[in-house]
Amino acid sequence: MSGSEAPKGTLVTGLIGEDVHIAGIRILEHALRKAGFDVVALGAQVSQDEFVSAAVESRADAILVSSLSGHADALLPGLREKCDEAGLQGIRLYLGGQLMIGDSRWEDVEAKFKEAGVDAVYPPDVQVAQVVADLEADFAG
Amino acid sequence: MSGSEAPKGTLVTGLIGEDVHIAGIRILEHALRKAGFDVVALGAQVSQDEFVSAAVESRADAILVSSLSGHADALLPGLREKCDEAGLQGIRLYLGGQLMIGDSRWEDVEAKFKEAGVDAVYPPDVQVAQVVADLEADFAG
Amino acid sequence: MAVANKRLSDEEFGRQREEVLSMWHTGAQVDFDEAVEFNKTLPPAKNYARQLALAKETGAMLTRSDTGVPSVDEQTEYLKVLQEEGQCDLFGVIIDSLTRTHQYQAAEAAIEKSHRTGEWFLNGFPVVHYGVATTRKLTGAVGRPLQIRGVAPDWRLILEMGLASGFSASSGAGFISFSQFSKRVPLETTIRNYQYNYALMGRYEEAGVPMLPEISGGVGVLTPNSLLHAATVVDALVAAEQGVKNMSLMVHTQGNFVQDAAAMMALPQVCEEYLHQLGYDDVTLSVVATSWSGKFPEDPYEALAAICLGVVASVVGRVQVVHVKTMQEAVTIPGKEANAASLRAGKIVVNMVKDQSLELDHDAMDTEKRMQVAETKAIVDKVLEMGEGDIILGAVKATEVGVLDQVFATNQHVAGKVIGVRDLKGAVRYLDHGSLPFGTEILEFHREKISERESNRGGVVDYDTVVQDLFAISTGTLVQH
Amino acid sequence: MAVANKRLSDEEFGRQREEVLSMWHTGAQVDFDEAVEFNKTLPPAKNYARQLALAKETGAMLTRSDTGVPSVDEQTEYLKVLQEEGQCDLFGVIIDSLTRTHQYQAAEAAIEKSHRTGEWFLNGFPVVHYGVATTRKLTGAVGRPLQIRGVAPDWRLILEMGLASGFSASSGAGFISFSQFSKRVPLETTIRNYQYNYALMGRYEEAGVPMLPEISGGVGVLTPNSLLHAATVVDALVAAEQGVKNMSLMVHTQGNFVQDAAAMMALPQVCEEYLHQLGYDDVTLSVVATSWSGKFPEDPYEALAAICLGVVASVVGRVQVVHVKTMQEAVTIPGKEANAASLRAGKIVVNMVKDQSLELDHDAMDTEKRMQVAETKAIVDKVLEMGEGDIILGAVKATEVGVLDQVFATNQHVAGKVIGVRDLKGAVRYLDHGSLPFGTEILEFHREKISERESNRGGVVDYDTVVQDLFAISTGTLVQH
Ligand code: B12
Ligand code: B12
Repeated sequence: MSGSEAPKGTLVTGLIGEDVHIAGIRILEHALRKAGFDVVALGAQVSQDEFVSAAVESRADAILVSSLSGHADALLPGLREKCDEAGLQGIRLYLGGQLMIGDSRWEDVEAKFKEAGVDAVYPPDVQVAQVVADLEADFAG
Repeated sequence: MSGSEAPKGTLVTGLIGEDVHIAGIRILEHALRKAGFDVVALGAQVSQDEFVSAAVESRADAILVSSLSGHADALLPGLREKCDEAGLQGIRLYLGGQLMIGDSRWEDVEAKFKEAGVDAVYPPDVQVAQVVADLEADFAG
Repeated sequence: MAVANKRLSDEEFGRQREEVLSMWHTGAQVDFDEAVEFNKTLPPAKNYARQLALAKETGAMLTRSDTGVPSVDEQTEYLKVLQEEGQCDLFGVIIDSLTRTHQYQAAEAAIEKSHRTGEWFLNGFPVVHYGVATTRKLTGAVGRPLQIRGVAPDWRLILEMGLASGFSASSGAGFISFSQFSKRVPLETTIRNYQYNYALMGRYEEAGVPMLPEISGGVGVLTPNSLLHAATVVDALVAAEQGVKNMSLMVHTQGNFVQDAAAMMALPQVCEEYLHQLGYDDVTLSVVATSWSGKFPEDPYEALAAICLGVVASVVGRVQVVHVKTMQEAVTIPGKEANAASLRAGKIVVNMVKDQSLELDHDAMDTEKRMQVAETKAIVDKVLEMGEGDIILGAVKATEVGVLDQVFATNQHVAGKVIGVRDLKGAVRYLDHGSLPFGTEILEFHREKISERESNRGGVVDYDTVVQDLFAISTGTLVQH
Repeated sequence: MAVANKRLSDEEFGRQREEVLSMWHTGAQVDFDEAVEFNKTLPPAKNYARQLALAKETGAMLTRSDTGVPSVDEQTEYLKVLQEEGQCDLFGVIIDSLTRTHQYQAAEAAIEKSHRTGEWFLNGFPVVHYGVATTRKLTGAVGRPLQIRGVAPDWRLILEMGLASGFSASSGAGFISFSQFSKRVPLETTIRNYQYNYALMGRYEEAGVPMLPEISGGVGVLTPNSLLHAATVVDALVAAEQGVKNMSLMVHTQGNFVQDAAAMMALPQVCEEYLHQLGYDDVTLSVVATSWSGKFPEDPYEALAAICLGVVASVVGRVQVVHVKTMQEAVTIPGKEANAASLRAGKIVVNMVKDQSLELDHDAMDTEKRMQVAETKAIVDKVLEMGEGDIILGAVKATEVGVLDQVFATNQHVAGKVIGVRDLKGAVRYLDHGSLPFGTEILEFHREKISERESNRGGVVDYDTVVQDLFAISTGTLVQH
């Protein structure tokens, strides 16, 4: 994956659970494709199992989970374990959106999801360009 | 002062010190005149001495001091004493407007000015009709 | 079985009803006749449709605030604070999205966890969980009409529960719940479910209790108005056939005053025309305008300012209901004080603008209205044509080929070819009209408007511009040049 | 000695200057040549006139916030917070009203007491007390232009101190300081003092440092616009004669969008005409619109909404500067955070409305502008006639007979016959035009507008209505029917 034409990596994207806030993840997908990634976009309302099997099928390098409805706390834990079970050890997990209801401190939110096995957690005011840059850095070389 | 045509009382009104916020006191004067009081309106920027001598000259029953600039604290104390010196013992003193700078509790503000000899202190959200009713009650009979 | 726009027979309705009420154990608490009697004990001041009809008559503009929290005590407290400190005229109670997607067990767990920890783990009020008796206590706590809010492909049990519990209006509609709130459910299914919802309201109506659906054609995220209007008309016709006599049509403010206000005038006009054309002559339409529905600025004061501007447009548009979001919209489910404060701000804007009967530049307004009406008719006429006069049959076919479409849809069956973008003045235009049946006048109008922005920026308007536009307002401006 | 509109000779100016600078001991710190040099070291980004000229060229709209607290450290902190958290473009620093009325001793005592107790006992920043060196530290703390603010019959020492200390603009004008900020001082005196102020600015201008007066014709408390416009033109002509080349004209928003926006367009137009007519052809005019200037709602969110509406009107009126009051205006001298928050709200409104080049109903705007221009000309023409071409001689005579007048004036020499009242749409009209030289077209226009309100309420509009109108907005509506 280092040639200039080859994709920079394969990413599975989607909104977890019952979530329908699709605009944010749609434009991320657009930006990531433009930056040279292969994106398997699962869209709204994706279950953990769907994320995992899409990642297996596409031999994905990472899963990008979006969650805005405030239920990430209930819907995300367990995903890392399911990945491990499916043989996706070490696959990078990214999480972003408006994760929790109530005004918890960002550090606490971040820590909570990192503990659940997410590699990088993003707040809602992150710039699209920042996400792309981070992913490029993570998959450099 | 009990006949229906006789004035209900004579009131001296004005803004104390350097104050120019004249709208409030102007409409109070209008309402008080309409309610049957004699009003000696001194207008803006009235000194303590001017209040006192106008009250002496007009044999006033009360002085209504308005203050909005926030300097009542510096400008009002001493007025009661000047009244006493001028032979106006027991003349009723009313004070209203936006008296203090900063958000002091109303009870403290009221207490402070009552201590300085004011009989009744009014907050800025008082209704014109309320002021008239209070004065009518105070001068009934 | 193809769904057609025909009144549900009593048998069919009764059959579905049994199924619906057995979805969760609390369904058994709903007794239609008892519910009608209960609703009749409520004063007209608490009936949504009656208050809106009155507002239409007198020119009043009512404010509405939507809230939804998992605890019934807390939800009651919210409503009381909104009524007392927010002078709120109409209450929306949002149902959590787990309940909406029939995840009753998960919702129950989240309620239990919320109660136990004192924190909230559910994004709305789980009406099904609480059931009729408890929810009646909630609705009894305030003296003004309540609406049960949320959109879901299958909203039937929630609606049964809500109407039996003192709510007299409901959000949701068949097309939006298909296109924006589900992923694989086909349009036939959501429309069939909404036929049931409208039929239920129609039966309350016949029993002497007017019940009002608030119909939205989609979401106001960078979406040209006619796309939303057309879908709204579809649902209005479905509702009318099921006996609904009072409907509120929703316009999503998107930031350009002229466009927003014009939408508030164009939508009821065109909807009225179609109702009339298809023989539904006794329907009372009202209009509700929502607050800004894109991404909000994080700063609460900026958010409040944006909300106030939406209210200005709504008053210019002479709507009956102004929906007021809160200054914490970008951040979280709002607290009750922030909610009441936002409502007070909204109310003074309503009063100040209404008092002066503000009118915008007539030419701009006329053009905008005319175009929205023409575009909407182009779509709806085509839908009717495809359905040979049946709006539902037409809608199903039209959706397949993208004659009915949505921007940023969630459902895989939506063509999703339409793309919206702002013009130089921030009005939303068709960057790509996909398969919409538009003639050259319409297409040239949009092309022209977009090219004004292009000339101004000296560069092309494309999908990257769309991405910029999605952040409008949240980054401090309406149009990035 | 009658004051005429003639440039002050260097001798006369020098004589007065000595007197002025010896009013308080800090006056000795002012050295004109040194002050000019100091001002020249400042970047153009800090010069008020240059920034406004630029805004006029580019169509930018700048925000200004006014603050004034007795401690220099705290005042510095305020400005920094406004710049950083409020994105404030221009700073007004309000001078306390004890200093303004030359009560330097009392001010000193209040400063001392404020420092000692940590509470504030002074309603502004006492620039004279702090002197040049300290004040330069204050003005040096921010990177944008500063204006020294306040109105007083004798503002000369404050102005000397301010301009020497890094301020490049000043509020105040001869007529307003006479009519609204003094009680017995005759107009001749305030005008003479303002001739000095303008002459001082003119001399800075000649020395290469543009200094800008912000001219207001009165206060926006239920006052018909033409009354304010006329007084503004008077002062503009006085300033021009003394060599001022950049002026900002103030419009007070009073709640009716059409009237407010029309005022922002009518005032510079009519002022420009008179400047031209009297041979002052090289003056650059800009317009500043203030926030609502009547009694505010106590609730900070309602207050913020009212402020935002004023900003909408100001952007429609295409002004260069939007003055943004704060959500605490009804309550107290605002805290810096509330101030910055209000500014952020103001800024997003500027951006959102400016982006869409909003235009109101052209007919209504045209009529309103035309009437304001006609009324203003009727007054100013008469003033010039009475002065046989000399605006000052005319103004003095006109004031005596009420051809120049004010509503709720503080000065005993003001006729005070004019009464303003709101019409059905909340625009301020002449209920009584006193001795203003108006023809029948104008009088009928106002009568007509007022009678619309009368028909609507089915009752007479009189002084009791004026009283109601004084509470407009603070009670939640613009017009009480
Ligand atoms: C538009 C909107 C909707 C629309 C969505 C339309 C659509 N087709 O997308 C509709 C109306 C459908 C909707 C519905 C609901 N919504 Co909503 N909605 C919003 C709103 C106003 C804006 C969201 C948006 O479009 N943002 C624009 C995009 C571009 O930004 P973004 O999504 O944040 O994405 C960016 C980043 O977050 C990040 N990102 C996002 N995902 C990921 C993933 C990864 C891996 C990474 C790296 C980055 C990343 O990158 C993006 C680019 O910068 C927000 C409030 C706000 N933020 O202003 C509420 C909000 C998200 N909604 C909320 C709620 C509660 C709901 C509802 C439950 C109830 C309701 N209000 O009706 C339903 C949920 C239904 C469901 N089943 O999910 C709450 C969530 C509460 C919480 N999290 O604490 C919010 C915060 C509003 C509020 N204050 O109450 N909503
Ligand atoms: C309009 C106004 C002005 C106008 C006044 C025009 C005029 N001709 O009257 C102008 C522009 C001149 C002005 C100037 C200043 N103002 Co000013 N002004 C206001 C404002 C916006 C409204 C006041 C008003 O007209 N109210 C309407 C009338 C009808 O109400 P009212 O005066 O409150 O009167 C009612 C009651 O208070 C009561 N009442 C009043 N007096 C009395 C007396 C008695 C005996 C009784 C019983 C009742 C009573 O009855 C009335 C009817 O209900 C207020 C803020 C606000 N409240 O919204 C600031 C405000 C009063 N001003 C303030 C300040 C600081 C100033 C200035 C020093 C600086 C400045 N901002 O420019 C200068 C002062 C100059 C001076 N030497 O006094 C501050 C005062 C701070 C404080 N007290 O803590 C305020 C609160 C604004 C603020 N938040 O900073 N101002």
